[in-house]
Amino acid sequence: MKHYKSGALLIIFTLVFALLGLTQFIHIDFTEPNLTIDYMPCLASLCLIIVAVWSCFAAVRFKHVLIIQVLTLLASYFLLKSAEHEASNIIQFWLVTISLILSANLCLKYFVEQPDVAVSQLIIAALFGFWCLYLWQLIVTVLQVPQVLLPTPVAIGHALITNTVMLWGDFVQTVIKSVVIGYLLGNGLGILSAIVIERSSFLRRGFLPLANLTSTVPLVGVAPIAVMWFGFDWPSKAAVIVLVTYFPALVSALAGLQSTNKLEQELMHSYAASYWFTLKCLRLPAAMPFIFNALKVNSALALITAIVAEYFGSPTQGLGFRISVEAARMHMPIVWSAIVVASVAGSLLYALLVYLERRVTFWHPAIRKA
Amino acid sequence: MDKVTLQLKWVPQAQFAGYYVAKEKGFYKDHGVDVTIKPGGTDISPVQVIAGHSADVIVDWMPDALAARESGVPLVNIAQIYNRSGMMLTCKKSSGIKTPSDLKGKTLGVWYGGNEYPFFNWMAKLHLTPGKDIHILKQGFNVDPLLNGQADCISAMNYNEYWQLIDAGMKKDQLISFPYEDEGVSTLEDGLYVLSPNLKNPAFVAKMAKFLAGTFEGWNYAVKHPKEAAKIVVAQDMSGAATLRVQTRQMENVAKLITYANTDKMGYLEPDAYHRTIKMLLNSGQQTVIKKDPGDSAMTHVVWELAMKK
Amino acid sequence: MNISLSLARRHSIPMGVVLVVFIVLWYALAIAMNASGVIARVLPSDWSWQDLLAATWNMSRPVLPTPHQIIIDVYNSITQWPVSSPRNLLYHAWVTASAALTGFAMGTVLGIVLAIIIVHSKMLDRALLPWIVASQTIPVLAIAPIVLVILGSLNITGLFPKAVIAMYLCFFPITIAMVQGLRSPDKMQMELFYTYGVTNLDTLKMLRFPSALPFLFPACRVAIAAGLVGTMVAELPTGAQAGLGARLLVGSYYGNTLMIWSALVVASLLGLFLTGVVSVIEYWVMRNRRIA
Amino acid sequence: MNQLFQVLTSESVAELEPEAQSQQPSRPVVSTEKLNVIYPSADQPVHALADVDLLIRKGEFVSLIGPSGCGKTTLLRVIADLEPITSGNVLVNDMTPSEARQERAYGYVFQAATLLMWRTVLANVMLPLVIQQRPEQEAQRIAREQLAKVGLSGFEDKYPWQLSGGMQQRVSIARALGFEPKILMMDEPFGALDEITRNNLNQQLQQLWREQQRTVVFVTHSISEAVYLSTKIVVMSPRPGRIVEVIDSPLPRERTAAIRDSDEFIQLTQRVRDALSEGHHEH
Amino acid sequence: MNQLFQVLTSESVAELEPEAQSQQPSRPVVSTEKLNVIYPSADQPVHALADVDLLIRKGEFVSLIGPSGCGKTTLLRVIADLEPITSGNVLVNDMTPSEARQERAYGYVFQAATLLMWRTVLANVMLPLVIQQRPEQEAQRIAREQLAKVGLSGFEDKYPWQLSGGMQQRVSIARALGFEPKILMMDEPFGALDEITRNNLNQQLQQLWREQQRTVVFVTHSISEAVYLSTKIVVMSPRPGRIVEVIDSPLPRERTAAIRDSDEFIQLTQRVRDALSEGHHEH
Ligand SMILES: Nc1ncnc2c1ncn2[C@@H]1O[C@H](COP(=O)(O)OP(=O)(O)OP(=O)(O)O)[C@@H](O)[C@H]1O
Ligand SMILES: Nc1ncnc2c1ncn2[C@@H]1O[C@H](COP(=O)(O)OP(=O)(O)OP(=O)(O)O)[C@@H](O)[C@H]1O
Ligand SMILES: Cc1ncc(C[n+]2csc(CCO)c2C)c(N)n1
Ligand SMILES: [Mg+2]
Ligand SMILES: [Mg+2]
Repeated sequence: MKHYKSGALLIIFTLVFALLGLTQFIHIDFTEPNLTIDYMPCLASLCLIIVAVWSCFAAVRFKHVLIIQVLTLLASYFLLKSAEHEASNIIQFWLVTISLILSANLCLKYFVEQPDVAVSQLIIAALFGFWCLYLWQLIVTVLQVPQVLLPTPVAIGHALITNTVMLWGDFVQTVIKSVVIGYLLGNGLGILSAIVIERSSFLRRGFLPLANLTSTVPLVGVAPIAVMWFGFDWPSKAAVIVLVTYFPALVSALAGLQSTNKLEQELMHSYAASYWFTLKCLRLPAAMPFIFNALKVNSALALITAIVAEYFGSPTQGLGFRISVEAARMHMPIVWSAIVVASVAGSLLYALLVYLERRVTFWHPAIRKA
Repeated sequence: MDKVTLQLKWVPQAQFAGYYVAKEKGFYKDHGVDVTIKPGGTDISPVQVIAGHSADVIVDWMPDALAARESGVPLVNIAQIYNRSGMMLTCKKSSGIKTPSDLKGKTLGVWYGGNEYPFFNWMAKLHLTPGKDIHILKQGFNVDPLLNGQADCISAMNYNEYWQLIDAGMKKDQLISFPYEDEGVSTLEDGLYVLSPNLKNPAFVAKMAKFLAGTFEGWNYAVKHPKEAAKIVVAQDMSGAATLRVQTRQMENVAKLITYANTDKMGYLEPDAYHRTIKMLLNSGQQTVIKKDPGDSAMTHVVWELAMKK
Repeated sequence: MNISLSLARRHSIPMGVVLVVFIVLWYALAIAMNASGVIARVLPSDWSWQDLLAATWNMSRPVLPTPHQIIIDVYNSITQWPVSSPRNLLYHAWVTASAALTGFAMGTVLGIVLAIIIVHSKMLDRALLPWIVASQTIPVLAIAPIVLVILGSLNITGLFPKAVIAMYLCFFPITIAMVQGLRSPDKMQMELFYTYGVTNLDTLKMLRFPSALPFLFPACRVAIAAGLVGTMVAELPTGAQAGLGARLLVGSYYGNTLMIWSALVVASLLGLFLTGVVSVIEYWVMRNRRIA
Repeated sequence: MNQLFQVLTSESVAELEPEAQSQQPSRPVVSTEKLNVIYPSADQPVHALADVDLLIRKGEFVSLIGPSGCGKTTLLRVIADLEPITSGNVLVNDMTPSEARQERAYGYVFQAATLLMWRTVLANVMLPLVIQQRPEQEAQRIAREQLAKVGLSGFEDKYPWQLSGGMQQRVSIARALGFEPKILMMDEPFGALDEITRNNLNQQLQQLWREQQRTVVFVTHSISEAVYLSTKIVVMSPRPGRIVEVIDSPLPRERTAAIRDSDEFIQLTQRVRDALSEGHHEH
Repeated sequence: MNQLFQVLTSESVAELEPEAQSQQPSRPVVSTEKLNVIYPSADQPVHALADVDLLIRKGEFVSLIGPSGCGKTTLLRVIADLEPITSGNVLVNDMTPSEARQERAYGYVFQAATLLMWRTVLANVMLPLVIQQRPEQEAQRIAREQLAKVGLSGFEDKYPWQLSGGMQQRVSIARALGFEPKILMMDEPFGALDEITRNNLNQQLQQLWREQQRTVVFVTHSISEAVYLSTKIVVMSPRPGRIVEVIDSPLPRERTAAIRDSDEFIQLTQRVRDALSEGHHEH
């Protein structure tokens, strides 16, 4: 009975809204004997009603959740189809939409209760993203938002497919050249400096407060200057990225190197271990969680910085270039497809780092627990 | 009093002096309109603004406006302020460029953001393929690439960037410029555009006519009194970067582009110029600006005629 | 207070040395970077090296301005114009700060609310968190004009759209830190409250939130700095309206490097000031907690 | 009316004469029947408690003792509704543990003091009272009283980190006593302290318990602690966790420091040790 | 030649006949003379050790016992060159502590196990051997041997956090023993464990010490632990930290579990307790 309780309210609301929506789509015109029906929304509400009724009885099994999910998807398809023609009966339309959202929510809830965490985590995030995109599509179509303001996800997807070659070139220019090089250099230098500075308390005391101060400086502001100094191609972007990522890497790595507790240091001291051995076997491993934190923060920062820097001057390629140029040409789907490329690249980099972090700092309590 | 919102394309500068003058000197009020002037910026597209119904009328360049039409924003030109184009390519003489054919193998700074179409048209005419024969940079809206030796030529407006180079210490004889007007690739610059569905509404047309009348009066005044116009513009600049000397000079140069000022053809869009621009955009090299000839649908004289009657 | 004083004393000499080295390097770099431009455009044909030094350090359109030029420029702009004038950098700092603070306030509220929701709902924890992370990989500068136009079409203009961009950057560190913080009470503390038979709200109020405070404040410092960047980025596309971002852009537009650097310096000072304010609030709120 | 009177007198008699009470069994507070707790696990489920039958009466001081991992903590947590049971029955005051928890029947003292760093000592002790929405004034009064009882008057406005470990633990005891829970549960409350402080606290706890007539369930590793404090010692053994022996203490309710040297004490200690090692060798 | 022979035989005799050794004093390993340690402090310096004179001979098992804050840890740390001294003299094997440390004379076992979480149990035990640049093969062999001795064979490839607290502490003991330090220093190594595991480990430690003939300096809070393990018990008292009494144990070197019930054991326990409370009341 537990699964029933958790979604009971949702199920009831789904049913009520779907029923309300359904009845309203059948217009009975008393002056004329024949009745007209908006078929698509009717089918949508029917699907939703089935979902709601089924949910009352279905156990939390993968099979059942799948069936419910498929029905909900069907409903969403019908709804979108009717929106494309015209949403004649706007209030009823939104009633069905709300019940659709509720049953989508229901599906997600069921997935959460799945025992296999790793799989359900992926499915839930993906489904949630899907529903957000769906609602975006729906709202933009129904409210007839001009394409130059906000394109639909379908248009963006289309632009993504038709401009693959161009976007690939931009990706190479921005991500492979500017970001990867700047990111590796910035973080590498930051970590190396941390190791150097850590040895000298004088440098540590002199540098650390200043390095900390830089976190309050809007460093992207140097982008126009970097373009002036390092030219229009990727070196200027890489330079800004180095600057932006250097200090967080330095500060975190330093904190990490100093995070070993006194006992561990004294243990090494009592063994008369050399500095390099202590660094290799104690300080660096202990610093890894901190370093990975900086790497993760920096990954998003590097990408955004590269794109900002391209606004101030670039060769005729690059994601930032594409976004600004196509925005001016009012090709918003292309703009958004470039944004998609950028954030997919960023998310993948982030995911890669999370994966590496799990491998490298497997011993850390926060990761052990998960 | 009718309310009108005008979206400019760029930061407050003498390029837009006429509108500011009309507002400050009360010409708009005299004609019974209350005008709000929204300054623009690098990435504020007036087209987006008007599509989002945040402006009634925008200042735009014709290539940009026609491209927007194809993206589904039905812009129509109701008046053309600038009869001549101020855009040009300015090169360092030391790079050895004397004629357009010398551009081969050089690095050229180009303004994007809707301003790149005439350039590509020109290159197509010269049979220079971007990326192969010439190297192109997306130039920011400043002249540093030329000063720092990063480009051999840069895009410049003859009323603005050219003088920035001079202010930076370059001598006139160190520079050579190729005005697009002379190269036969000029397109129509600052014009006033509205959404065509609005024109079906007579009240809107009347309102716009009043607005045009005020605008023309403002421009006529600005052309005659460049110093005063510059003062008004500087007062409008919230960034505190505009200076009187620069803006006065810009106003004087802008005046040369408005050849119809203080005539009864002020603001009149010559159909010939309109069609010439369209023809150029239809075959501007690899960069397709517009694919379909809009015919006469992107222009109207209705509002202008109504304005001139007053 | 005593501790921070002795801390300052311990740090002042090393910091001073590092700063001096930094400034010397700066001046040296200024010579190197400005020399070619100076030789080409400023100096007469027969120049000595003293002329070169003087010229490179006082160039009017330098590639790299020197510290004293920047300081003088900032000082002049602050002292020679009334605070309400667009030529006074304090005016621009205020414009930026007000949007950044509004955005920061909205971002903090949003961040905390999101964190509370995530901590209490297993579903949203899994559904929302990955997308919150992904949202931060969307380039702000790209969406800033879009946001400005969309909000503009809803008749929302002025400070608020900038604040929305700032909020977009602010809420993330706060959400992440608060999720961590709200989960930081150890199992025993949670069980203690459980044995009292308490509601979720009470646990939130009396246990989770106070435990999250040490996480919240550092995140606030990060967030307010991010909010400042967000506001400045939002000011770029709007061009020549007021604000430090606009100064940056206009400086770039007029090729006025000094203007860019001054804006950057004032932005840094503003960032310092704002994080300082957060730190003071933190000190005040946390004065009764153990100093780690 | 007559009945009521009888009840009243019998209760007050019990309070006045603790000796009498230990003879005549008072009503059960906790009773478990065939209690099983199995922790599911990837490789092999852990049988933490197997067929545990336990009866705790009102006013008893029950110690759970046994080697590491024998399920002492688990048993305590089951009673306090912190752990679900796999099979069997648990009744607390004739309710389920969950209901008893909702009725705020438990005061739980953990191994560490679990004080809230941001609250003063007084505010910490007031915490459960505030949650029960007692009036501020009353809560303060009770908290001060309890603090006085554990010898911490004058420390009300200090913060937990300004106290030593032993003092912190006393604060947490005061907190658990303050809202007069029907059952006081303590899981190795003195595990982290040194012997001398520990003996001190044992003595104070003994006194408090005697004065206030609470039912206490107490987990410890220390045989002498268990013997010194308890009226009933439950010896457990691991894998699977079960009760080996329940030893009723022959010692008087009131225990002085001197009692540690008495023969009875030493005998009882030995008996507990035997029971323990028996459980240890069994498997 | 003759001399050398004599030395060799006398050493081997000592090893074969532990009894004989305890009679005939072997050479001093640690000696302190008028040792003072004062911790500077903002308000008032803490006199952690005052005029401590201590002699530890080869093969002895010395326990330091005393109330919290009496300077046990400080004394241990001074010997191990972890703390600078304010005045006085310390000699370890006729060297300064720092030289002795460079010669890797110390194995130090802290209260917490201090294992590196990112190394397997085996790699943790190999750590000091790797530092001494022993060949990989040999280091592995020794580590496995030591792990077997503390009863952890089969756990070589586990990570520290996969073991219980007691097992972790045993790993850290194996680590300290592995590189055959001349002196084994242990600061409350069993403080975190329960009585039964603790007794077990005590027994194992006793056995190891007997077999390997190490010199051990051991800090503890538990009187019975000190009595059970030591050949010499150093009772300390605080403010300022100093030695109250040094008690030589009359118990035989080999100690079984049964010894805990012997009269000698109980007497010795009482003696230590008296010494302790004397130190406690003195100030
Ligand atoms: N959450 C859990 N999941 C799986 N096994 C558990 C869990 N909690 C306890 N156990 C196991 O259950 C058994 C009993 O544990 P419990 O904590 O009750 O022992 P204990 O007697 O309190 O031991 P200790 O004296 O060490 O505190 C142990 O074998 C333990 O490993
Ligand atoms: N780093 C330090 N700075 C200042 N005072 C210290 C420091 N370390 C120890 N002390 C003080 O020195 C005295 C002796 O401390 P020490 O740690 O040696 O005691 P201990 O006998 O080991 O106590 P415990 O049984 O609690 O571990 C204590 O009063 C302590 O407060
Ligand atoms: C209507 C109009 N359209 C486009 C531009 C863009 N543009 C062309 S040149 C230049 C630099 C300023 O002179 C800029 C921004 C403009 N200014 N006005
Ligand atoms: Mg336990
Ligand atoms: Mg100690």
